[in-house]
Amino acid sequence: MVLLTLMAAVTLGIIRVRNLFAVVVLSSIYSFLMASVMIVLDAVDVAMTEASVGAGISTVLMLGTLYLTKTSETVPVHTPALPLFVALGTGVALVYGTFGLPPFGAADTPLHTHVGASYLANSVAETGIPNIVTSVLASYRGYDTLGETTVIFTAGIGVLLLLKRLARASRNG
Amino acid sequence: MRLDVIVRVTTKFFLPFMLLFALYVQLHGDFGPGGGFQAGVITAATVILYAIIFGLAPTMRLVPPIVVESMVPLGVLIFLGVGIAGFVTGDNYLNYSHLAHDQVHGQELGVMLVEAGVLVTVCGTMIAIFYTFADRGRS
Amino acid sequence: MIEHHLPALLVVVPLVAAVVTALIRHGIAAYVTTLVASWTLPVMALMLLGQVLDGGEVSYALGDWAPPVGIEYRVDGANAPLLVLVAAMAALVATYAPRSVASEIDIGRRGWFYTMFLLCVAGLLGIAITADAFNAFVFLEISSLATYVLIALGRDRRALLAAYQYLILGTIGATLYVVGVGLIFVMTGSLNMGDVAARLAGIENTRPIFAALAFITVGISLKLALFPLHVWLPNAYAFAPSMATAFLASTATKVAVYLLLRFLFSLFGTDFVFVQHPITPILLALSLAAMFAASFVAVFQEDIKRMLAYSSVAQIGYITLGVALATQTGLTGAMVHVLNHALIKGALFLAVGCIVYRTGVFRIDQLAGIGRTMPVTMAAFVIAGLGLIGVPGTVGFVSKWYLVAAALEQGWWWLALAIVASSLIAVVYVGRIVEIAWFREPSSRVRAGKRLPIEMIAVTWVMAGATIYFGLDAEFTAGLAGRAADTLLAGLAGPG
Amino acid sequence: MSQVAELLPLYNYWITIFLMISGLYIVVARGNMVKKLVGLSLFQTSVYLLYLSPGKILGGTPPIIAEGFEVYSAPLPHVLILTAIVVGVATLALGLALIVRINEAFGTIEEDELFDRDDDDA
Repeated sequence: MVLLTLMAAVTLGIIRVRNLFAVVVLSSIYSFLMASVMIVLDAVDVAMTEASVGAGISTVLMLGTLYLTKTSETVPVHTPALPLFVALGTGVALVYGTFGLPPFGAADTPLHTHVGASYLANSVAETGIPNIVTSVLASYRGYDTLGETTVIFTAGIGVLLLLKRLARASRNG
Repeated sequence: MRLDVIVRVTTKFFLPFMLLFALYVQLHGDFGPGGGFQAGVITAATVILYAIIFGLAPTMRLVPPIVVESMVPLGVLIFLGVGIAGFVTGDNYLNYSHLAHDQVHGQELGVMLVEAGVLVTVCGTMIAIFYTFADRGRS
Repeated sequence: MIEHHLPALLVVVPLVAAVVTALIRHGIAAYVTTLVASWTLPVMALMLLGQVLDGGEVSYALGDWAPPVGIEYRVDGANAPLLVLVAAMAALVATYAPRSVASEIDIGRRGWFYTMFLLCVAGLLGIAITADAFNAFVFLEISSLATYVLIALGRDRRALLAAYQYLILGTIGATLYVVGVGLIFVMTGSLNMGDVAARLAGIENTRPIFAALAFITVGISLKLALFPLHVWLPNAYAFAPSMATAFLASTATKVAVYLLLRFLFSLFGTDFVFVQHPITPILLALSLAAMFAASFVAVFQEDIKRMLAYSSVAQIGYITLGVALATQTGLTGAMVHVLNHALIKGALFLAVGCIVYRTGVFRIDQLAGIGRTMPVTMAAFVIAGLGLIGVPGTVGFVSKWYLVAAALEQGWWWLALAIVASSLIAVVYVGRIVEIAWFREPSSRVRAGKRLPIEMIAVTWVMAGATIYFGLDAEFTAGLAGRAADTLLAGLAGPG
Repeated sequence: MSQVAELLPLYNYWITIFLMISGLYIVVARGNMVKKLVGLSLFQTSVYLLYLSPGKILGGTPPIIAEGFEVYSAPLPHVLILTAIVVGVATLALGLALIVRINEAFGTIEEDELFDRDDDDA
């Protein structure tokens, strides 16, 4: 709960601060807090990933970009009315939606009783893997993970295509 | 790149342990948190750390860009290949059950291979992206 | 045995080809791989369509994990025609591509350019074929990321801005979609579309489900460029390389339309979406706005690709109009227009690709007399343009016939009038091109230029010919669309 | 503990929603491209909480089967979010690469300045 409050505070900081370097550092802190919250929520695998990705890779990439571009932001000229409206509209829709959700921490929600239960019950017998996250990730929903690997592949080749110095053709015509 | 000797020595001392930890995360993914993605990121972080401390050029000699860039598709190829192996054993795509003598071992083998594929792609992509960003900044 | 694995192969083949092209890098070798791989796709897609027409739906459990535990691929009347469309477009565009790409992309980037193209194809096929809501998101992102890169590789530096803008909006759209799927997931505990549809029965009228409906609709609408959310589309189409534009314009938004239809009709159910909630008037208003406003803007464009892009926004309006009616005829009209508009826009953008290849000209006022120097290409352009207007004998007429019929079924004669009236705006912007191209003296810009490769003209004419062929013989496409409409209206709520 | 149990559900969602609004606001309102991407990843990250919160069972443990534990939190949301995180960082990398290219081509990464320039050469 303290963590969540801290996260909100950091977010406010990200909105206010105009020095992009500070923004990147703040978002790194944000990721660490997020990872801690995830541990509280029992998502240890996810927390590990968030810490390495959010606080590690993303920060390195952003700092790299700032190094190649510049580090401060100009004052926006537009009035923030429309963006505020869009963002709040989304928020209201979500608030509306979350009121009907099952209570937090309960064990008898569809999430736990339907597909989730069958993973917990069958994983060890069917795959011999006690970490259910791994068995679901790599076997039951292995196809999603194939897609995920392909996404990384796409992004990797994409960045290389955009940034790597590759041979240029001589223009003819 | 005139850094303190201590930093260099400490880094050299730490790097093997980081790689060892990556290996642990990779292989222990069945029992504890971790897996191909996390191990790939850690491995990439090792190389990136080396590049930050010892400079880009020596790192690129140690881990050549062409190797890194080949790793990006290679990992996906491993994953796709494991899937296609399912056809050969007469099952649907991505069914690992008959890769070994019984279902459990087949699944374990399949998951291990698939995680290795993820590791290769993730690691390759992270290092390749780091190289291109760093290289872009040099000139 | 192969027949059984077709659903998986349809996506795996382009993925393997993408990986191979990424490994070999070399432009020509990568191209040959792309060509071979992309021609296997329509063969497989047609075989799947055959299976569906023979024996109903085809279900394929990936990893042999029975859905909803595992991920399921499912081909039925609704997505089989779409798979054929995407696969055929991939093959045709790949055939068209080599020299067009060679003139627009640096030699060192060509190999990987084809990698991106194949990934985009695989992603779109993956969205169309999957029966798993989250898997659809993963493949949506594969195709989107590949699309951003394809757009950014355009010649003009503004291509980078277009790609960035699309990246931001596309990611917002995808994230909203994930929020919606998440709400459904929490309420039902399942991600398989058929399973979700069955489990939604009874808890439809809860707030999270309504919120999920809103999030998913807005999220996908961003991807399919529904009228007020279309801002990314004109720039993206205008600055992307010619072959990428032709492929994206004829497939990407269509696949998004399909995904939306799947959710609205199969998942949430026609009754829940269109009877209990005021979706029809909202969608109708937006569709009409798109048809008129975007067509109107198209008239004043100076860049021929931008003009066609705005026309695409307008045409999407026709599709969503059919969706909004939510009747059998309306949906048939929407589905048949998905197919027909893909043919029309494909032909038009391919023709523009020919013009750009030969003369390097984008601006409409510089195209003076091009009809005399490139008569074969411009003839194809005009034929496809007639389809855009909806002249009898072209595919555009078939689509509008069904849409008008659907409007009259409801007794909404004003809507029928609006459909006809908005077509008249298309007459203006297509007519403007015709006037400039044929009735003005050729300028020096359009006289000079390279010879046009035979494969570019051939593919352009195949597409233009298809707009006539399926216009005269509408049985096949309309039959498929009608079947798709039946499938969608029937819903998925049967046992998994 | 019971106090926490009563307050936490709402609090969780409220913060999630607050994060989402902030992220979206940054994306739409700010002209600086790097900041926009930071906002975008905030927006995406908030969705992770939306998935993970309902997966938690009070008194449960992480979904790694072991002797002595009976109640496990739901594993499926974890898997989905792992995928979502990866997709998020892939998008971020590509977006940053685009920003670097834009900066080289136009000399700025502020949208307001860019669109002024865009009008000039149109």
